[in-house]
Amino acid sequence: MSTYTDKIREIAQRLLKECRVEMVIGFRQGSMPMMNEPCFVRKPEEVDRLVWDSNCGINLANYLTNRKEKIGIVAKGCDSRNIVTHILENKVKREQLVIIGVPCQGMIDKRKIAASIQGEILAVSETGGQIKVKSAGGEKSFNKNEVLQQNCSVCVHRNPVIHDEMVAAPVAEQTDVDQYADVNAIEAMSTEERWEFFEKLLAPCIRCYACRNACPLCYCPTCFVDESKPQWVGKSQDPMDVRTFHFLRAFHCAGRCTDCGACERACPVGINMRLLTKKLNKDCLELYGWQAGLNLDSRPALDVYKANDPEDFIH
Amino acid sequence: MKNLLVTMGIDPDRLHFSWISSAESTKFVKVVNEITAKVKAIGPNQRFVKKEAKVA
Amino acid sequence: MKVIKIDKSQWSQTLEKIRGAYRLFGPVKEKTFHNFTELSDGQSPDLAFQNTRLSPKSLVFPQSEVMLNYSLDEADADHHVPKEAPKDYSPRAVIGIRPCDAKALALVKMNFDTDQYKDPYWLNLYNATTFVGLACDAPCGTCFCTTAGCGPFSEEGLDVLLVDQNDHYVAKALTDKGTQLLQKTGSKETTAAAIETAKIAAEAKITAKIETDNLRGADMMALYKAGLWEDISFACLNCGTCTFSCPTCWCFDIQDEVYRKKGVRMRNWDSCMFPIFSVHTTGHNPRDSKLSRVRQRFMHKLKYFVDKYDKGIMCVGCGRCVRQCPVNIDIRKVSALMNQLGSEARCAVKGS
Amino acid sequence: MSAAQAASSVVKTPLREEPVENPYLPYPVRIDDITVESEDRNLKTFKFVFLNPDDERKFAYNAGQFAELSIAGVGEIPIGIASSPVEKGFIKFTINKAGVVTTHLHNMKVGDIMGVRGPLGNWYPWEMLEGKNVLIVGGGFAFTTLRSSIIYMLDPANRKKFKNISVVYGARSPGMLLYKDELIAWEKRDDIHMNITVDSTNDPGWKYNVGFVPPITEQKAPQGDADSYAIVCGPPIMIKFTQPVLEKLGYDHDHIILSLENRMKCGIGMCGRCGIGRELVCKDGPVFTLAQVNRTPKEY
Repeated sequence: MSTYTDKIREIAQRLLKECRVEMVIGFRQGSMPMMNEPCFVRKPEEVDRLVWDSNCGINLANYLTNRKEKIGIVAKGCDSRNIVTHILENKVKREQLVIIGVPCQGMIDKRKIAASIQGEILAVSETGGQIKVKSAGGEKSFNKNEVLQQNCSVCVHRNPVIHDEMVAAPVAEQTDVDQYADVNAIEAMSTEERWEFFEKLLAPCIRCYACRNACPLCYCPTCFVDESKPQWVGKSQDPMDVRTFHFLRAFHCAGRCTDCGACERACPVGINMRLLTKKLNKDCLELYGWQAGLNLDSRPALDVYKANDPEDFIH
Repeated sequence: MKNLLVTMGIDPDRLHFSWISSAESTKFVKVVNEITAKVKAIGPNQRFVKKEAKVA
Repeated sequence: MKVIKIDKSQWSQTLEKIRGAYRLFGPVKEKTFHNFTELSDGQSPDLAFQNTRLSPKSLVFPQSEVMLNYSLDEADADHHVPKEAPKDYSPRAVIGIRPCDAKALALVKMNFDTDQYKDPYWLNLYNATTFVGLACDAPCGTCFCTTAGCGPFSEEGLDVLLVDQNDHYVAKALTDKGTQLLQKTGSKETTAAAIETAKIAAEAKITAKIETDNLRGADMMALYKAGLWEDISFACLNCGTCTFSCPTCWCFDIQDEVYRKKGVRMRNWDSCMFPIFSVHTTGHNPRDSKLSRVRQRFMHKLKYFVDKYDKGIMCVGCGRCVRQCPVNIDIRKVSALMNQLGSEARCAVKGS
Repeated sequence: MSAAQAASSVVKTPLREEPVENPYLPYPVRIDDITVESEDRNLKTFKFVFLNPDDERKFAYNAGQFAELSIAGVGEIPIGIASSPVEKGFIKFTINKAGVVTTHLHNMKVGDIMGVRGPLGNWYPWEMLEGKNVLIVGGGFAFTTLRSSIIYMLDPANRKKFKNISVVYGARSPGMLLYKDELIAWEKRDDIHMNITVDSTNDPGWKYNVGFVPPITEQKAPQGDADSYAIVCGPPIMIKFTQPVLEKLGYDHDHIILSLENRMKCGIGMCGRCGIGRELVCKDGPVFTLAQVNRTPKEY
């Protein structure tokens, strides 16, 4: 991982020195274990701030929306897919970007680790595939693959789909993963069970909108939940309003979501709202053979009409 | 859309999509009658209905 | 003031005695984290926690709260005339609130209890509540209360301080309300001697710090105009996690909701992080950038509040915002930068 | 009610009973009259009468204050009080149709019941202005609290407290001027010096000024000195360009009095959204001197 960091710094420094970009967007070391902070660097002498490890789960494409300057951006597989979506949706121009591709082997789910140790996490180090965690209860070692974010463990696009630089050779893509096991499990439930399931899932929501704001797709100037003329959704903690928010937000991501996991990662109360977006991803794949953000040449599934559309009503 | 609503626990018969041109008045009448009959058959919806806010 | 000893073997019986006169609230474990909630009959608070995920501010300031009720039915005599919503203000006791969260409520009280206006909802609940604080002997690594004008054994805002002594609790009354509560327990009196030792040990465990000493004397406009905000605010998602989890944030929104012919006026927590928080009807938004919103949050906590009340910063060092920020924006780091600038800005004024 | 609440059925005596007056409860009022003020029909003046006569006494206000107009089922909106403390038996507000609440209000009828909550905020510093020259500069529909102030100052009981009173008031066109009958009446008096202006007009019979408020102020307003104060209320752009003019005329920053606007909800300094620096526009304002505003972030 430290080689990734070195390589990112080296590329960033070169891009800034050659004035090919005005800023490089990446991560800097956070103030707590397993937390890194998205940051920008404008001067070649500041590139030592940039780091890379398995705690860079925030999707950096989120920081590109409507920016005008020339930007170098560090991108793992999912970030790169959202960059593609951003370009297709005219939120940033391809010419503005120098994409520094990072082949990714998954990001760690801090909550999984926190749940299996005593006391709080004091320090964490990573060597090879091993994560060593120091806590009040002593030291414990984890196999990285066992503590990955759930979206990373089923990810089939670890390598950037679009890049100008690469910090390392591509990693092998995972092939034998069951991407939609969780969605299938919900589909197997009865109508009643499904209603109950989501009632429980969304109950802790505090409507802080971290999920929405961490999502690179959620860039509307005024979100439907904030709209007041007319007001579509109530602003209280009423379960129906909470459900409406999550349900409609998922829809706005239909055919666009890359399952980068930023929403779930950002949620302060640990709601897996990805179950909603994943269902739509699964439908897009099964109905239209579509996965979002794989290349710049094809229009999104819900953006085109084809004569063989699987929906009856449209013919 | 229907798929996610169903996944969340909404009865599939409550939602219907149809492509009707502004000139197709008879089709519109037919479709609306069909849907109303279907929905009446399953009775009033108890879900996704906001009652008095459940707050403190 | 009264000090009593409660054997842990007698704990649940003692709680039941208190319950005879109070509705009880306390921390309860939900999945992997604790939150405050009302305790049902026979239920004890789970006191094996560092601190709760969300602050207990919702005990006196629910996230969504009905303020007024009204009828829109013209057949009703008082249609379209709002009335105060009926509430239960019978005595409550919160068992196990941390000293930092109690101090936070005391800070927030300055906003809701003013000479000119009193917020009846907040104040009635606050006044109805007896706060039994649980002294903190195992703070988090991100706790910085001792440098935020607070501490693991801080008594401000508490009515009783409860100190865990392995096989028993020592409970010290700090107010008349606290004495009244302890009288219900019937437990025997003891001395407060053990508390002081435990306090020193606990304070020594807190190593995280916030630097604030220059903030009071700093020039407000110099801090406001400083160049540091772009870097500080860059990562911010403008979500409400920090403000919603913060025990000292109190901003709210007022909304009307109508159900057929009945309606309520309610309030919901709001956040200065949200763009629509400050937007005018004309569409003009005085804080129309992420930078300006992040700056507002930190300036309010670390400068405006300091200047307005002269009671220190609007932060008790609970560390929730640090732990929960999805992008690791750390108030300790921000305060250090502001504090450093504050010393320079003050020097500049002196020199001129 | 939660299970826990239902379970704890013991009768619990309150620790203390302090009836707190609820500042969120509006006084019920009836719409007594509605006047269309402007040619575009976007401005209407509403005259309210209190349903409980005693509430009028409780609503004692000063010129420059505002109130929350409160419509059950819709919401509240902070509006400057256009009537004057010397006018009894009613209160008046002139309302621009802009947002959800004001649009709803524009569709209401005489006789409808709604609420008024206030009076809120501070007011123009009348005690300090005693014995001084007062210049009033207003633009557009922000003239409401200025009308309240002029009526207050011109009241026979009050007029002798002030020296010269001058007014510069402008609107986009003659049809957009508020309170036209009163303007014309004031124009004819010799104890107030009126300068009415419009941005432009096709009316050949227009006998007043044509031009924006700042240049008209520069040409017509009296010089400032230690005994002179200027009260400015209008759209942000007018305030911005009037400021240097007043400086040039010799008005000190602490003799220029502004009325600010910000998004508000509670109106009583609780909800936090109208804060600028350490001040809350709703409670510490809306009236500030320019000197105060200069020491505060320009977040309004």
